[in-house]
Amino acid sequence: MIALHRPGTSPLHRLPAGAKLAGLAVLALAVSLWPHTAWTAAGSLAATVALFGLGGFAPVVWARQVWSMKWLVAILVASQLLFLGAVPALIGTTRVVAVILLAALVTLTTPVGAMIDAIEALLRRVPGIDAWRVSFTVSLTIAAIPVVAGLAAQIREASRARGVRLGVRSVVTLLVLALRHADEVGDALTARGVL
Amino acid sequence: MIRAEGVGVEIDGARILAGVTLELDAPRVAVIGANGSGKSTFARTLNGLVTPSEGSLEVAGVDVVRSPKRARDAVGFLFSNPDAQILLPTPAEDVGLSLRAAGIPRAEIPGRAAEALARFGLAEHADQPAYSLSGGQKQLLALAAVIARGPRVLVADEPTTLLDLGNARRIGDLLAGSGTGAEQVVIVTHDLELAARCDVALRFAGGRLVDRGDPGEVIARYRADVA
Amino acid sequence: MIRAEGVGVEIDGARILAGVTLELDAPRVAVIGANGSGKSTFARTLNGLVTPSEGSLEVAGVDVVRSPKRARDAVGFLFSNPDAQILLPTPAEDVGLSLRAAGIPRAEIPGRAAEALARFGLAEHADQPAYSLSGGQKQLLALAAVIARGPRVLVADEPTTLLDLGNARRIGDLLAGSGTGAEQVVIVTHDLELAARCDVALRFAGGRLVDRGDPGEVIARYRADVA
Amino acid sequence: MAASPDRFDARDIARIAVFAGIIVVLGVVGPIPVPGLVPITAQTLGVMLAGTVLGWKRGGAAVLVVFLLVAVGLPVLSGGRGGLGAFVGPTAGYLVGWLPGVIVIGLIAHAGGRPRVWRTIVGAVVGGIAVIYAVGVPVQAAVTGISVGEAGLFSLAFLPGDAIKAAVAVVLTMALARAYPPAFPAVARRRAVAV
Ligand SMILES: Nc1ncnc2c1ncn2[C@@H]1O[C@H](COP(=O)(O)OP(=O)(O)OP(=O)(O)O)[C@@H](O)[C@H]1O
Ligand SMILES: Nc1ncnc2c1ncn2[C@@H]1O[C@H](COP(=O)(O)OP(=O)(O)OP(=O)(O)O)[C@@H](O)[C@H]1O
Ligand SMILES: O=C(O)CCCC[C@@H]1SC[C@@H]2NC(=O)N[C@@H]21
Ligand SMILES: [Mg+2]
Ligand SMILES: [Mg+2]
Repeated sequence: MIALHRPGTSPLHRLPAGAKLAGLAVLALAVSLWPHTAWTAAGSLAATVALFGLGGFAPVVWARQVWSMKWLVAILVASQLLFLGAVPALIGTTRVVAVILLAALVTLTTPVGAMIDAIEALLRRVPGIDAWRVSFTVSLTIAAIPVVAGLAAQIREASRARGVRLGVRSVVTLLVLALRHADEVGDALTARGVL
Repeated sequence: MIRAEGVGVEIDGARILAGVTLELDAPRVAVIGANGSGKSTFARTLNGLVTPSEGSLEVAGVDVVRSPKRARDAVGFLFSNPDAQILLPTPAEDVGLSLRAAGIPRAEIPGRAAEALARFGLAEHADQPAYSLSGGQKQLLALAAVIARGPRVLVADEPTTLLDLGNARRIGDLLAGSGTGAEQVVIVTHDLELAARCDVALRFAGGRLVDRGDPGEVIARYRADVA
Repeated sequence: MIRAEGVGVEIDGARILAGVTLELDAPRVAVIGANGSGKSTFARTLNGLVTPSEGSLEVAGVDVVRSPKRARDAVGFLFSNPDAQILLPTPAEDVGLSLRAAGIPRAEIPGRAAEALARFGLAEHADQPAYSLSGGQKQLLALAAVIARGPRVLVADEPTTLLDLGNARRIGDLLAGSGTGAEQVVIVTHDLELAARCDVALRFAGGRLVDRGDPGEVIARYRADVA
Repeated sequence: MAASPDRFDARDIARIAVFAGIIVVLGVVGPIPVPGLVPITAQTLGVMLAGTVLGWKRGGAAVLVVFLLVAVGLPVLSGGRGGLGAFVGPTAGYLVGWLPGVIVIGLIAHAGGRPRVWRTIVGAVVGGIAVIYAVGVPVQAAVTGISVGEAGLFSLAFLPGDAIKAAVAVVLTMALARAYPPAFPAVARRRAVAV
């Protein structure tokens, strides 16, 4: 699986993941709750776009993010135009887009491993939670995804080879195979003394 | 009858098979070679699961590149992992699925399925959940389901990996004998004893057909190369 | 050293293993027998994956019934399906997991993992996604991960099923040789050539230990019974 | 994942990881690519199945693991989306609603041991539709600034698809109970898997 992270050496890339998560929380809340005028809304979007520059990204990167939200933006605008009027629609849409872009920027500049570590560190402060087990389960899942995808591909191939169409029934076959795989993995975890 | 002319396969820009040219009418064909040498890929082209990116390929009189659907009707395929091939919850349903695809009228299916299972010694397991069959029984079921459609050519990709001596011999006898009803059987296998029972052997290495001929001789050369 | 005294296993009221009594100190033990004869179940009792419902069992000086956790530390287990055994996304992480379970300090893990992978020729694949390894490489990785914990006894359940001649020989050499560092290796296998390379062979049938002794002789009697 | 006396064992963790994998894979194999504010996705089918098959605890854990995968920046949502942006946009409520949704499904569907048709139906409809909308609609309203009633109108677009998914989830769950009885905890407790 290709992570959404984009490697780089910018100041944003070098910032610890925990700091970025905290910064995102603060900024997202501020942008969301601030009683915006058209100007402050546009200002927050402009600032966000400037942060992409600080991350060493060409404008095409954030432009692509916005483009991937095109339907979302269209419907945001349409619904707010319909129910709220032109200026609020503009302000609301700008604000939402800015927050989403901010969040995407954190994801773009932070490797999956660093993010897992940051979340593990965060969870370690929560009493009653075994942070290692949580992050271990996440890693186990990352390893399981291609296996499950492989099982789905096998089923597709087998039905093609046999000249049959299963439709949604193939999900039962997938569940059986995947759960048996899970039980084998459970045995391996036990055998290896991991849990 | 298999006729390949410069068949090559490229997946995601990676060359997996190249320049396979052959003409085979031997009834039993063994395919051997190292892990990753392209055996399964070659086997898959035979019934249109993988489309050659170049060359021409004809199996049982069907042009596989042009009519992959017709090729799949004529060519049965047995996967090495029977779990992946058993698609429905019970043996009876699973064989019934093949019979339906072969156009057998609904009313006849239960009876025909029971017959097919009985031929493979699975009569008493017809309604048992398929997952609980033993490895050997699963492999037999997978074979029963493929044969139920009456394919003219049967391709089996490592059909005996999980089997004990007795079951391996049983499946081997079926494939190498005439019990399958297919005109031609292609067996991909690491089991060189099974390969030795075929009429001709092909050996792949690095995506190319590097040896072919009498199974005993092809196997001896393979053993020598590995040692 | 394995010492079993009247070991039996019952699951869901079904008797799967019965009256297994033996004392083994041969360094290499082969376990053979038909599909469903109880080989895997026996192998699983050895490291506490399955708890005997009766009898006593001691492996490497650990009472498996009373201290299954200590038994698992002393006994490594290699499954036939490497996909189920490779738990983490990359080889380095996966071997690291075993090292962590063995109590190696965090800081030493990356170095020790790299070493372990290098020993099995996987150095350059350390950070490649594990699912993209070939079958043989996966099996080598699974073995590396098991051995990383330094088990005194190693149990391998059909470790060569998906492998070609070369890879099977490589894994076989490792298991039958001293490359694993284990005092005792138990190999469950349908590959009778591999079984023949052990010091002693056990044969199971219908959940009972029916034959034991010199591998050549045990295999010959097995072949005769099947034919 | 809490360190309670009945904490998850190796087999539970393996099933949680693999089921999270199934939810992810369903985002790839079965999405109905209707461009819109919130994608119509087969992943909600996976969420329903996590509840009916694994029960509230392990099903809930599987959904939480999917959230973590999203948060660390893996493209595990339908259409290859992911990253922190999924938690801050107008669709975030639907996504977050998966958690209470799967818990309610599990509680209802597993109320009496073996899976039963009617209980599974009620669970899938109440947990898989009502609860998810109950979180998704207000969040959509809050983020976009329209009223809850207006946001509710938008959610109607998913209703046909979700109703079909609920029906499919019920059929698949019953088929799985027949095809692989150890899938269900009540049965699995007594019986290990034959390999
Ligand atoms: N879809 C694919 N994408 C990329 N590479 C592939 C794909 N399928 C196969 N390969 C590669 O092509 C090569 C040949 O694969 P193939 O499965 O045909 O080998 P094989 O001879 O059947 O091996 P084995 O004995 O292990 O089954 C391998 O190196 C494999 O990694
Ligand atoms: N958890 C279980 N519940 C019920 N039956 C089981 C279970 N595990 C194994 N069995 C049954 O016990 C018997 C012995 O199984 P086992 O896996 O030990 O055989 P095996 O000798 O390893 O066979 P193979 O060569 O096919 O791997 C089989 O009939 C199997 O169906
Ligand atoms: O992919 C995401 O960002 C989360 C999607 C949430 C999808 C919601 S859940 C209820 C409704 N039914 C669908 O098929 N899609 C939406
Ligand atoms: Mg192959
Ligand atoms: Mg076995």
